[in-house]
Amino acid sequence: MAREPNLLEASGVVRQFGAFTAVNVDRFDMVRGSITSLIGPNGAGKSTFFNVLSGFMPATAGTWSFDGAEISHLPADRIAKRGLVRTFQHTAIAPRLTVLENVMLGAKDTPGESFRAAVWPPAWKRAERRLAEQAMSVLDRFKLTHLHDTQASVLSGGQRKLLELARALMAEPQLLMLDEPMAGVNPSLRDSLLEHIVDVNKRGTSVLIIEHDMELVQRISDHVVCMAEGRIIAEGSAAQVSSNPAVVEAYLGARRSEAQEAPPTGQRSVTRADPVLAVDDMVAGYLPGVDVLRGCSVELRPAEIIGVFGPNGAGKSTLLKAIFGIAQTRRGSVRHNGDAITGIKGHALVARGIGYVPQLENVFAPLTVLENLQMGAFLSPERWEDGLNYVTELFPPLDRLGSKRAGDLSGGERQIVALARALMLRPAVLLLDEPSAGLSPLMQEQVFDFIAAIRVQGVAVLIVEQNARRCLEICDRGYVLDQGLNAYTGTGEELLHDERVEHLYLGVRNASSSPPRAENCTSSG
Amino acid sequence: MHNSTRFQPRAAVTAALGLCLALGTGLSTAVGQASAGELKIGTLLPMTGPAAQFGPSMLTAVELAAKDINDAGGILDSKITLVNADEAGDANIASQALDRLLSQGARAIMGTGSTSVTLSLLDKVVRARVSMCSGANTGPQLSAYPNQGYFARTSYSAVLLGPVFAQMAIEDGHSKIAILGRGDAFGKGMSEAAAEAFKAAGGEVLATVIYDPAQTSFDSEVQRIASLKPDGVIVIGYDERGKILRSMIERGIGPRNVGIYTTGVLSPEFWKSVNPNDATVLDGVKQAASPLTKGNDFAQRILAQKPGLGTTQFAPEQYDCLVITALAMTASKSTDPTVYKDHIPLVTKGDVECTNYRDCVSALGTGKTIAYVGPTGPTRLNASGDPTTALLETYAVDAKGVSQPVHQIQAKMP
Amino acid sequence: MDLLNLLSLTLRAAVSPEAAVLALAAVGLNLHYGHTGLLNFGQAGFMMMGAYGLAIGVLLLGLSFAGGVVLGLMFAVLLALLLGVPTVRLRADYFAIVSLAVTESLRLLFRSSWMQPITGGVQGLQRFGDGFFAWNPIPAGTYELGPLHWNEAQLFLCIIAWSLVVAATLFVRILIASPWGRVIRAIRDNELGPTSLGKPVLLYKMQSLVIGGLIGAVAGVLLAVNQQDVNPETYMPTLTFFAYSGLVLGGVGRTWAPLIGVAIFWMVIAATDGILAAAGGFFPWIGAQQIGAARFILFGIGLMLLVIYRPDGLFVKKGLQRGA
Amino acid sequence: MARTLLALVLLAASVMAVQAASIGGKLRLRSGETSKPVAGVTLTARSESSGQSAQAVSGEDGSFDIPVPAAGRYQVTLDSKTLPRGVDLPAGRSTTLTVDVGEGQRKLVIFPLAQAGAGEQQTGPSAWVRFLQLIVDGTVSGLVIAMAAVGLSLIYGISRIINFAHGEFMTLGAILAYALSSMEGGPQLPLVLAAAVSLIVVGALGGAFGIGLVRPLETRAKDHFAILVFTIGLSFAMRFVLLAVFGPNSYPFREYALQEPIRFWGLILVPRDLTVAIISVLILVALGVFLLFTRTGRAMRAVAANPSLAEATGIDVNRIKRSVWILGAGLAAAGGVLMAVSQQVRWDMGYQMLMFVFAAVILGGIGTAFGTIAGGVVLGICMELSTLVFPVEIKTALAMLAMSAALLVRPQGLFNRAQRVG
Repeated sequence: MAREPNLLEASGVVRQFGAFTAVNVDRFDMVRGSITSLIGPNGAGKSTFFNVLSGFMPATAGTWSFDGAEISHLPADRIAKRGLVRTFQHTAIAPRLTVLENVMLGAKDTPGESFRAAVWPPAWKRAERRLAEQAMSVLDRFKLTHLHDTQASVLSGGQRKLLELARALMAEPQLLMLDEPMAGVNPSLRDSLLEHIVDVNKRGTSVLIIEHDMELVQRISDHVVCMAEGRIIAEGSAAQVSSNPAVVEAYLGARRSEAQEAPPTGQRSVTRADPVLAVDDMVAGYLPGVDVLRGCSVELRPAEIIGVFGPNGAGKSTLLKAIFGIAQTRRGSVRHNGDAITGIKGHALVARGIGYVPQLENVFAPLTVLENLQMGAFLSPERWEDGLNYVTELFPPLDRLGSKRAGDLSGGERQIVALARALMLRPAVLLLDEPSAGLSPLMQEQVFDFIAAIRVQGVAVLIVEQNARRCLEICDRGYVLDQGLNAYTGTGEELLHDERVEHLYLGVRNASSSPPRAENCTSSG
Repeated sequence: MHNSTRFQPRAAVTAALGLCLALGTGLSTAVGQASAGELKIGTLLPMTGPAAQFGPSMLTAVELAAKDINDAGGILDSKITLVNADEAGDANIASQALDRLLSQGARAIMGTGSTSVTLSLLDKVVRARVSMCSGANTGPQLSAYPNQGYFARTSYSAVLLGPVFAQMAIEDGHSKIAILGRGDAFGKGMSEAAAEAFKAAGGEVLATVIYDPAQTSFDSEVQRIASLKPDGVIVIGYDERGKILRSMIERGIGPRNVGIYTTGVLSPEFWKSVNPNDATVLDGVKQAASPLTKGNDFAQRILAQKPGLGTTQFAPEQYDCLVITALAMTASKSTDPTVYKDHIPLVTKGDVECTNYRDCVSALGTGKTIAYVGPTGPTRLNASGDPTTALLETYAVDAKGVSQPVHQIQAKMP
Repeated sequence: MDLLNLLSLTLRAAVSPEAAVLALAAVGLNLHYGHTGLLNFGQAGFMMMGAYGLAIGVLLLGLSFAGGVVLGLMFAVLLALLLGVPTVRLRADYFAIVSLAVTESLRLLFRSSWMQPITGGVQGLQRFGDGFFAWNPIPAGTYELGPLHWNEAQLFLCIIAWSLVVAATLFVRILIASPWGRVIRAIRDNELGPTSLGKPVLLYKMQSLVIGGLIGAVAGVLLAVNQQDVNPETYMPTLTFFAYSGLVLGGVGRTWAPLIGVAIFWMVIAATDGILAAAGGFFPWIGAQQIGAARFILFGIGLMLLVIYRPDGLFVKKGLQRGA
Repeated sequence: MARTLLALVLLAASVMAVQAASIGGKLRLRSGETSKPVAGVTLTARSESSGQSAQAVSGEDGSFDIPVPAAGRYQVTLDSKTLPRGVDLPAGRSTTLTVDVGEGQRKLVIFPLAQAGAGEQQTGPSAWVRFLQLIVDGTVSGLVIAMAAVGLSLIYGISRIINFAHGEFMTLGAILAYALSSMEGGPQLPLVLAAAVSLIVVGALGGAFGIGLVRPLETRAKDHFAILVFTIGLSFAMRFVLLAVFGPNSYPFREYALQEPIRFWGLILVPRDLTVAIISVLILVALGVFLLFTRTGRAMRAVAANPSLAEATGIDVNRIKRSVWILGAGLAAAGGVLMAVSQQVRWDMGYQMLMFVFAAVILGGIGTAFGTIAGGVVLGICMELSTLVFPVEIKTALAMLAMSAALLVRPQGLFNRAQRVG
């Protein structure tokens, strides 16, 4: 009986967090034997969809089947047993086991793993030796053999990804689901990781990847599915999807027709005043030994709007988190009005008049909206009244949200509350991490108009933003990061019409794979 | 499991080796050989743990007894030195402490403070062939234990003391009583014995409520008894009785309108734990216990020996334990437990009655058999070390909170 | 109390049956927490099940000694299911207080007069160990080894107890070295990994809880036989804390930690008791009460220092390389 | 086996006075609160073996004494004709009683008398009143448990640490208050003042402990096991220092010692328990207001919800954590004082309360102050209500088992929002 053409079929899959709908996919099919990539801007619900399919997160509604059998009711380990093995963005390896043991863990139906057999060593000694040899050969393929006897905890970020992939292969899965396999992997390892994925596919394992690096997606994917705001907005070959206007808009924001385009404000003579915030050659990261930022420098002058762009994993968010002491700054310095503030505690920065709105979990869920705003004015309660009027005037919807629990708000409402909270004390410097994520187009307009407005009051704003196009319209200057380094910089106007920005996001790139230097930027229309 | 961590086997092995070497060399001398003229007596009493409030009173009694015995010339011309250990109300710790006392050459063990700890040690005591005597264990379970004479107790078994409460209630003409007992060997045994005796005499026991000693509040139990409107209430417990009596008096089961009968002699300050502002609060509460005013008013001597003692509960009984053991050694002219253990019951039921160690020793000197009657009163221990008779005194608390003796009651067992 | 006597006392404590009982309980805990990550604070409950199973089996049901032991082990399995099914998926510290509270409530039930006909209530049950001592091949008499001396019954019990400890340690070592053990240790480090590879994590955790519980039950049987008495006051949470202290002293997760750690821990407890009692003589103003309390104060402070400066056992300078 | 022993011995343990054998007792007529002696009633004792009988008449104080020639079994009958008018044995009591008299023993017997037709005294309060009474008592003890548990829950909220020494903070608070207010030779301060001082001292100690010892441990030890064992060690150390210093006995406070109970709708409530309940409610409401409406209170809830965001909002997270430790320890001391007022001060009172605190925290949901308070009160009420069906002795055990059953239904606690505790 010819096997089903589709290995994985899902219909009507919904997942909600309170009022916020993270995933709402009507139909999703994955062809057997293919490499399918799942792309989309941050917060599009890719990871949530991934977790629901693999059984690690219960769905609010919907059914999906694997290799013909319905699995939506099965727990995660039973789904994995059927051959659907997934990896994790932050690698779920066992640090206190050796590398070899980690790989051997992957094998299916190992004789010694049932308790009855475990008690009688002869029952599994021989099989264990064969398993070890098999594991060693997998390690050879991944060039980790020399580390087989060391504890997995000593591996670097990239090596951990390789180990997790090797372990997944030991289970000989029918479908391998990879959650951002390339995130945090240094370039030298990326290509070998890529080859392994392709090699696995050749040996008959279908692969579903969540990945941001468009260049990789185009190189290896047979089929690409793009998600935005929980829905699938485009499907097809890599070329079709990357040129699909809906996808480009999801990534870069709507390309405004000429008329709508506001006169670029960027043309004001760039005042050479001292920078209010200067980041110099910063190296930062979270896990020991894994540097996300590998030497990035940014300057922000008073009453200036600076945008920081680049594909996901380029280190945009890490830059803001490093400034605010949430990520570890390992080298380089940060100056505010000339004084060094590297590594200073967050609350001290707020006292110096620097506001910050993180990308995720940027509201206090159990507290009401009003209480969230009061937290914004924590340092000087006497300015509470003035601050409240200021933000409600900026964001009228705040009035009716007053007593609601922040946790029950929709994505857009949360974003507004987070922004308002950071503005309560009218900070001189504002760091915004993807302020437009999850907002309706109308709301996005409002946010960008508002950012342009406060700039006039002398506030310096540093924005990390996916919605590159719309953001560039109001930016004086923009920095484009790629793999933790400054790729190139330019005024808002230059970058708005620069092909490279689009290519960087959507991976359509000319021959050389290294990021283009500022000097050879093409000026094609 | 090849863990490549920095485990230093060398350090572990050298430490263990060093210890063995130190012990191996030159340790052939017999352990704890008592030098001539010094007789070691071990005490295993509850200095910590749930029964911690009785430890100091019992230890002081043993110290007082040792002083009296040494003043009277000691035992077979060697002086008693005490070796103390804490049983902490924990079987493991008590067992380890008992090992220490035995290794230090204790010829007799005074303790323990609770029936459950004694039960957990008896097997070891019998196998180690050492004599143990407790003034606080009242659990009936101990009578049935085949202790081959190595265990004796001067505290009255619940079976003996329980009916005395029934009699006190009957004498006051009560026909419907309730009993509130602590949920341990002491409380349960006494409650059941009292209830049986009262029913046998034709009375009606409205309720026997057993409470959990670790309980923090007793209001609902007292309320249940109050609602049954008894003529009299028997309360069997330790120092939580302060809370219980307060709760009873507040709920109208006061000492005047409803008879209150409780165990042990309440210390002169006990009323403070019921109502620190009113000394007359316990006026009329009746108790039954070993006589305190036997000649030298034993409680004052204990308090003189160690001022600031919270209670003198079980002090008379523990005092008699040591004296009886000493007399048994003197009578059997040997400090070897296997020999003197059989004399322990005999020295309490001989012909000549004597009330202190000095007189008893001189009586023994003239070849007569003696019946020692100490502050606990006559005990006449039987073969399994239980007192068979009890000369009890009933007391009533006066207006100043001091327990005045009323009359004596002779309780007998076969 | 001269020094040699003190040393002989500590050595005697180190090899005493009480130490063996605690060591065996610690072996169970090492499997629970050291290898599986199950923070079980109810090991005293498992010991109680073993002990009461034996006593009830022999005294009430007239079973042989072996029959009583089997009943005790069955009780322990029942407790593991009662405790494990609802709570084994809880976070570690949550599981700790739930296991502590459930076993404490069982202890209070066993102590109540409501269950007195079965469990003997407060006074517990006595005289059920003769079947064990009947198997004693050693002829009567006292046996000397340096300063230590036992009678035939004590010697037999010591030998059986410590050989059980060694057997249990080796059994756990074999288990942990097996593929089953590999999955268990992976669960300890990060549950998501094994789940994503198709391993039924809850089943493994339940199996580990049952095995560790059975080892605890055997420890309970030994404790009961050593005292020929079973009563609820023995199985308070302090028993579990003592076992954990020994385990932490030896280094959680090490194969021989339970044996070495508990032996040293019990020696320290014995030594402090001896030293303090001796010191009592020199400082007359310290009452016996203070001496009794001093020992536990030292135990508490020792535990605090141990956890700060030697989180991975007395013999390891720096900690195990903690995984991210 | 124990039971048979008891019966055998009791038959023999007939309690006897020092003189010749006799059968005696005291006849009293009980009406309402008081009871009067009944004189002039003749009782006869007839020996079963020898058939001889002897008579006696009850004297002025109602007591009678029938001399009996020898030990043995006797039938004692009360001649109901000689009873005064309107006085009779209660329904269902026969006029004869068989007793065994031991050698030279004065055997006591009882003949309860009641006003004829007075019928049984009114029985105890109706089931409904008793049910209500249990709920009242349960609420009082529940509030004390809530006071004890809320501090632990707050500290867990911001530091994910279950502080096993929480009980000892309670005991310390109670002992300090006792030393300042009621101990002889102490400053004899009014209790409220003494309690306030003890709260401040214990709170400061909690703050020092939270920052001085716990924070370095948090950074050093990756997992929480080390910190849990640390608090167990601290619990042992503190508890036995208190024993060494304060001694093993328990003492009540001078004030609120013994009071006339208030009676309404047939319920009985001692003013002391009422004050304890009212103070607890006041403190818990004040805590609620503080957490909901004050700046620092909200900051505490913010830090508990998301520490890194709180830092980025301008809240000095470490300072807030320290103030939560201070607040938690202060609440523990307050719980200790209130517990000591309703019961007594003892060296291990806090340790004994720990089990109830854990049960309340798990029932209500750990980490949320409101969930824990509700959990405590529900636990207190369930414990008291269980005495309707089960014996009093196991109400503690039942409370704990109910708690673990609740976990089956809602692992994160009854009143807590669904959050991942698995």
